[in-house]
Amino acid sequence: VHEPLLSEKTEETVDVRAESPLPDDLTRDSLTLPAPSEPEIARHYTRLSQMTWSIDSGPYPLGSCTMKYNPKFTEDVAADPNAAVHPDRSGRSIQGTLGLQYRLQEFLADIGGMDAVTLQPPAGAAGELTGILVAKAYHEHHGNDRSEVVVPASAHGTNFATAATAGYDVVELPSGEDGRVDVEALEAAVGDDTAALMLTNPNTVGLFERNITDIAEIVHDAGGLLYYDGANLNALLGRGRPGDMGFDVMHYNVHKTFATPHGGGGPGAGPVGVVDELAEFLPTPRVRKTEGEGGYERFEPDHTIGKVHGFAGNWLVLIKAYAYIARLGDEGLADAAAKAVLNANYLAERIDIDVPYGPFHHEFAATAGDRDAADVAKRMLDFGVHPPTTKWPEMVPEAMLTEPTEIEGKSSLDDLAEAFNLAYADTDEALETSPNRTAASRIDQVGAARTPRLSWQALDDE
Amino acid sequence: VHEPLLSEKTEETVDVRAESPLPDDLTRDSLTLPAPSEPEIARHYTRLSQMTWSIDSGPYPLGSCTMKYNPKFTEDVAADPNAAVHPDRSGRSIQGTLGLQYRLQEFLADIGGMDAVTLQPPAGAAGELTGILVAKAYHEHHGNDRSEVVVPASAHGTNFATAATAGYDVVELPSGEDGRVDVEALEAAVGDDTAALMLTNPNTVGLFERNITDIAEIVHDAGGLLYYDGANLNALLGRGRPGDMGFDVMHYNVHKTFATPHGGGGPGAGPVGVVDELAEFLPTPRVRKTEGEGGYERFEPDHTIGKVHGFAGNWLVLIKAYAYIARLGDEGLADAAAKAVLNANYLAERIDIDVPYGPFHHEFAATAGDRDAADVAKRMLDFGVHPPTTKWPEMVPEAMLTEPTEIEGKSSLDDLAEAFNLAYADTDEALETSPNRTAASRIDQVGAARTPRLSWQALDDE
Amino acid sequence: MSRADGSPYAPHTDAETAKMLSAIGVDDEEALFDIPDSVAFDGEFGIDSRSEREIRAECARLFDRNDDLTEFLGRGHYGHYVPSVVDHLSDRAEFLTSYTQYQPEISQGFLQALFEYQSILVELTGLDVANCSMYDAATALGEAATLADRVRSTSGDVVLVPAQLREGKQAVLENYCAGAELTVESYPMDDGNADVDALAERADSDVVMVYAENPTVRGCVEERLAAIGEVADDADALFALGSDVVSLAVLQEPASVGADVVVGEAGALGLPTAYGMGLGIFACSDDFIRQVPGRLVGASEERAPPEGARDRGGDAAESGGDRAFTLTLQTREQHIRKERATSNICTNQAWVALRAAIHAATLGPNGLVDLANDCIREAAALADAIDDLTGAAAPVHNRHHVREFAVRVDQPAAAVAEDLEAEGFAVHVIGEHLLQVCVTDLNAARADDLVTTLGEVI
Amino acid sequence: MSRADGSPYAPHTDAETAKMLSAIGVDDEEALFDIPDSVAFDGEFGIDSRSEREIRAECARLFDRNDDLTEFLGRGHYGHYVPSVVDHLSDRAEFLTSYTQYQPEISQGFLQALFEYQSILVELTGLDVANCSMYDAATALGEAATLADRVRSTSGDVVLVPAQLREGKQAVLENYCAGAELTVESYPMDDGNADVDALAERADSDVVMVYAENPTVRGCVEERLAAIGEVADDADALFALGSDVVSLAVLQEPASVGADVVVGEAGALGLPTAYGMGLGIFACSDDFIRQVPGRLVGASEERAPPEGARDRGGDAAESGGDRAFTLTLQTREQHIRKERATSNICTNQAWVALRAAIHAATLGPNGLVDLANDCIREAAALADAIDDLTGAAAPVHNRHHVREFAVRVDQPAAAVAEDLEAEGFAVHVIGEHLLQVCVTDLNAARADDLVTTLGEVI
Repeated sequence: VHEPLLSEKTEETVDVRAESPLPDDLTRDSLTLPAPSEPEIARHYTRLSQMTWSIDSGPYPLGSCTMKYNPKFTEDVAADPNAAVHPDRSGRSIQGTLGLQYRLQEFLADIGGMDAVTLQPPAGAAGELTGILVAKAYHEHHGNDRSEVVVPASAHGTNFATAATAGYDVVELPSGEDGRVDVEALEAAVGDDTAALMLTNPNTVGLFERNITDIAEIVHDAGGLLYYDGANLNALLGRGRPGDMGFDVMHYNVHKTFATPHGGGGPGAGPVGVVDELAEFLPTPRVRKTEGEGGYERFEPDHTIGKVHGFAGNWLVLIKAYAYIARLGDEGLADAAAKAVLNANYLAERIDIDVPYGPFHHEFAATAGDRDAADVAKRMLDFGVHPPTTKWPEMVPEAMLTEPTEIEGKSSLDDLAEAFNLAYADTDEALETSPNRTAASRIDQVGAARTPRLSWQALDDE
Repeated sequence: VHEPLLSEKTEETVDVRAESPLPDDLTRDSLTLPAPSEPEIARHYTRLSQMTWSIDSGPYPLGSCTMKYNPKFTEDVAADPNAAVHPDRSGRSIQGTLGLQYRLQEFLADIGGMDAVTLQPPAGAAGELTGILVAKAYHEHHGNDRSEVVVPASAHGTNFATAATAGYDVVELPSGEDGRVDVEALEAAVGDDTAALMLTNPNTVGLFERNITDIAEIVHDAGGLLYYDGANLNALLGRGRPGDMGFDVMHYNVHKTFATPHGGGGPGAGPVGVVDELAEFLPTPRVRKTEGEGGYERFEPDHTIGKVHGFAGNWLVLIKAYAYIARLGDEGLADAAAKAVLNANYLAERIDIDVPYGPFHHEFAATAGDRDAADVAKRMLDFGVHPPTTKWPEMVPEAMLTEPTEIEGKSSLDDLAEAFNLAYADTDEALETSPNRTAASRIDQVGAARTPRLSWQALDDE
Repeated sequence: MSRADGSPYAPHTDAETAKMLSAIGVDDEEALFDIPDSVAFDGEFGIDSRSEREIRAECARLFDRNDDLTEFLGRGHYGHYVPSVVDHLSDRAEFLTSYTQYQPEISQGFLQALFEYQSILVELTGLDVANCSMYDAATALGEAATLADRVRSTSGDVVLVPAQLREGKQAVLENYCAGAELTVESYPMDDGNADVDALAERADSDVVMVYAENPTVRGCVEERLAAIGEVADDADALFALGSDVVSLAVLQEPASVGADVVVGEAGALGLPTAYGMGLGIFACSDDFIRQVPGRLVGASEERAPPEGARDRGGDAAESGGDRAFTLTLQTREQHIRKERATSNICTNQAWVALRAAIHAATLGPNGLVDLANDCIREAAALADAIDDLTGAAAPVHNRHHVREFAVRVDQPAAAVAEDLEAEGFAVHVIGEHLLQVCVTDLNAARADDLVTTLGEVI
Repeated sequence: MSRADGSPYAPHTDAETAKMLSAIGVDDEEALFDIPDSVAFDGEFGIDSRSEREIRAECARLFDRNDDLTEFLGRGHYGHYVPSVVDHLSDRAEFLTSYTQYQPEISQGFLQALFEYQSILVELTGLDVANCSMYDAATALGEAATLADRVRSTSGDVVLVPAQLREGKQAVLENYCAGAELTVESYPMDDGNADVDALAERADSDVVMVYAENPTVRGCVEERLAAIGEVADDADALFALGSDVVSLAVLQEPASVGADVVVGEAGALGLPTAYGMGLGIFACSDDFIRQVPGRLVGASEERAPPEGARDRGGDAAESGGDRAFTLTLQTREQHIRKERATSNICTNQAWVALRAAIHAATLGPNGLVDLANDCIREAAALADAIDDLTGAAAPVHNRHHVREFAVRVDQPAAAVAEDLEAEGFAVHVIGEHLLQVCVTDLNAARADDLVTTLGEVI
């Protein structure tokens, strides 16, 4: 199975200057690009699509990625031609768009237990950055010069990178023996320099931070803020709200929790919710109801951090999130969390691989022990499923971080468990030489990085 | 590669009477059907789709089927919510729909050289039946009781079946040595009983009936009508019109000539065009311009045959045909024919298999000689292409009737030729045991017909 | 562009065209056409090529000329909400742009989908066999008559149909019957149902088929189906029952009342309102399995691969003996049997059948039964509300109704319908003082408005 | 239903749930939650579950409240006609519903598509490397500044940007710069272009990056790019050039004028007008290959399969050594390098990049150049027509323009814009007496109407 590059099929070179309305010194000389016909394009991308695993292909239990079914109707809602407006339109001329923004802000605030929400951040990491910038603006506004953000060792790598991007020093907090935050270590770590603690809850092995109230108190007492990483919010829908746990600021991953499609890497959206005290620092503009008229208007928060996206973020994605939340409603949201947790626990029960920590919620980190987790994963590909996230988090040796989500049924989980068990029990040789039943066999990733070839031009140069 | 039946995944039984608003004696007892969730449905049909060859998968050179690329934008045109109207709407309230019907009638009349067109027949065979019923009504109206329809031996089986369905006896006309109509045999075959001669031109091995003027004269002189089977119209677009050749009535296969998608077997549409003398017999209603107002109205032809479809035919398909014709315009239509003929001739040149008749146009019938054409076709599947139509028409021994259409480029045709040549040159054993690289290996079709199992209920009963 | 103006879907560059012409040995494409000058076309159609953007805009403008009415229309063509997933899955190019499954080894997916569609119809009808589609209910009825003609050795040639029958359906039936030299006759109705006594009186040895509908064209549930079946049986005639895919979920199972053939519409699932485009049901008992018109998908097996096949690699080399699907009993069909075929149909409504099957799957049996029950309840409620108006009575027939019912108005029905249209509602006119109104999930929310408006215009 | 009300996308029947609970050894789902009572939520959000039909209707009603204006709006977000094939192919579930390609063996298709997207950007920019997307032009610019901070060993911390810059873009840049302790300063403009002399004067060793745009936010073609590049070079600062994917097809190739980094928008291809949703370009020279933010797809090979692998069957067993694609240079990224990553970005705009690549393929180089030239010609024509009006002058800057240009009006610009809006047109207000107007293939047919209306309201 192999599809030639578009450039290998047909290329044309255009003499740009021949018909340019511009003087020659302002134009390029020529442009060379593929020039396929529409039938060729249709076949090219149809074939490429068939060489791509997706949630509509089968189980996709990537821990911490929350790959769940993306309801088709949300696509149709987002494709409404009346929604296709320019961001510089006057607020009065796009009351529908502002209205939906407002409603989604409200939904998210309710679900997170937050007081105010911005929809602007275009992805989860952008949401993190927004949240930390808001925290920073808050501290600066109150004359506090704080230089550190505390991050548990088991946290998503993005937390570290985000804190650094915002200009903070990162203080890494070792995990406790039970896989959760070590409260004593936390007490030692926080202080006058602490701007915030970034926390995922349930954490990255699915454990709820039982001492969350103590944690919040410690951070708050030190003058810091508590940041909630929304990556694992799916486990808490309707069961617990970050705002009720003492979190001051959080982001939502709509492509995880609210089932917007991940598109092979994006676009996502990372709305940020905050408690009242932080609302005046949120990005501009926000949307509120007008007084009295039943309309909506944009406004600039008093001490806004400015902007984190050139316009209004990934709006088409946000529409889908709205439609999803409206479809589920209170009961559906709570049931999604319940079934996600049920599925993770059932699958863990069914596999022959140790799961060191518990009680976990929506995901668990099995340990492949003396097997190479990445090799086990490759062998799983041969059994027609997508494997879990491997070798992370590091607190679990040869981790296989698994999150089936609520969309798998019992028989699907049984099949998935069988794939785990067959792969785990296979010979070393079989593991190392797998996969064999996939479109491509094992790919040399070391070589790819050693000699980067990042374009067809680079291939031509060889 | 195997996907369970929906019924094997999940079934539920409903007690219909439990909540019925009807008395028990008017209802059924229970209903048992699959009850999959939407994610399960999405995966089921996504997998099934991936086990299905299509024009977007690669070459599909089925002779006489004219499988060409279906432009995607035509789908969007047909999906216009304003086009979704009920057929019993008053004409005055659906001027847009009537307007498009009218325009398409005009397009088709121009292209075929016909005077009047009905869009009602829902497929090519329905168009044939409509055309023959119109011819019959014409003869009856003029007091002629004619009992026979003449059909060349090389014609599509549908012609024979259609004539029989309309109540005619079929007179089969043997082919001449050059593969065309034997004019002397035709003279002998037609007479007072001849209602019509049904002709495909170019015929089913791609040969133009050079004596078409003589043929028309012979049929007309005998008082018969000349019917044009539109299956091969793609070869003539902008190059020749049935109306100019003496044909009195014709059908158009919009899913062949005008690139509407074939949908795995349908829906198609088979509009029928006629010369003036036959217009008053066309199905009701037709659409015409209103006098003076720039509007459109339905009307019933004076001596209409009535209806051939319960409503207005496969309207969504017809919209796509309109969009396709408008996209190509005069030059595009003529070029489609030119490239279709070019491709057929080039491919025939490139394959190592004899092509007994010529000069052919958009399709050719190669002869596999002492190889089994069906086996060669199966082996071609292993080389990633769809094979041609095999073992038909019968005038060519072990025929491989091949129609690449205009959408294949040179390199695609070269690949296709290679598949022909590799398969044709392979061993008997390789042919008989092929295909081997497909989702399923050779399927037992004899067994399927001997013991019909036509539903999952039938499988359960085993 | 190095590609001359022409078909945007032909990929040939001028250089490629030249190479291909040279390989063939001719100077230009014209040389490949063997059309005598006397009949060659050198005129113009006058059709200007437009861009897809322009055509989309043009058609959007045109369809925008259709008035935006809330339709309370049915009589054989029904609008129900079609879940988005139906569009998204059926629009996958592999389904939409494939041909009939002549090479089953690379068409297993569509074949299985059609097999599943057939199975759903088998469950709904209780009959043994369902084909994988006819064009619509009307043509399916026509084919039922020709089947009756083939399988019934009665001396006669009469097809009996209800006096209340959709006009278009009757017209289509008559065309099929004319070819088979059958005569269509109507039997009388009794308050919206078949007048079974009158039918029994008429049904003699002339009759090859008795056709009844449940629900009828006026939406009435037919209450004496078994009796109709007996009448047909006694006359040695085929009993053909017309229904639709939603009603079948709750009404008496056709097999249980003696139906030999079930025809009707399945487009109420999967198809949006489509100007009458349909999906014809054709189901029958095993007795007629080799007389069925249209295509049938059957289960079969892969042939066991011989030794050595594995050396050529590929998935299939591993298997053999696995269940697989294929078009079957093709000797009934016109491409093999020519004028002795069971029908001339080849291209059918396969893709619409796929859509209906997907829609049925989204509903499941519960959802389908709920939908049918809603059709019954909503019709009763709307009829009640209209009946409360002065100058209108509904339902005209004292029967249970599915989706639709007749309404008697004191004023001329055509004028009332015209007034309603001016107010944004479309209803049927079926008699001088008779309207027909159809309510489904798509328009139920506007039912109160219809009643209010009707009250104002009568 | 035997499935309790809950998520419609969780397939569990009650019976299955019971079996699963039993296998785990708990009585109910609640027992699996380890949330202390003190922080457990037992309230309600008050969100009623609605059917998909209801939600579609609700949102359609809501969006219908948006006025139907013809937009002559640009300034970084552009509407061009997106061919249908882009929707149909990119909406295929395999593309739309896949995750980042962590398992390349089953993600070759999307990886290849992104590799091709990168290649198109390499061709358009002339630079060696393009990543497979940033969020938008503004965040890409922010990332360019942090890259400059990492790779330039100047003593300073100043990022120089044009005085005329989209406000949102400047605000985003400032947020990225604040984290890196960089300062953003503006250099003056000279009739819509950079004032290169003033820029040269300002550019000293404090400067880590000089940013220029071509075209500028006011649509002006920047005429002295090479000179700006030299200024940056002389200051040992990074030269970052902003552009958009359509303009790049005809304007000077960034590599040829010394650009070190190209940022900008590629969403003008593939994305419809989407309330500002974008597709950030990030391209640079090989020198910075290990400093690039975001994901990179590289070509590699399949490892040769060992003997014996064939026994396990499958396609892949036959191959080995074939070209294959994979995400690469991941040690730059946050999930490996944490706080020392080149950026915190992970989820990007991959699917939008796919759409842009498909759109580019439908155009080919000829179509893309034609589109860009039309943007230039239409802008000139519209400016001319507006200039003919009494009370308006256009273009304000005596430069060549792409798509858009500033218009000076005698009356207050805000009032003029409001009047235009009332007549169905949207334009930008960029100064007390300054409007900005953007013309593309989507609104060009209404350009004459805009001129007429503008003439009436001023």
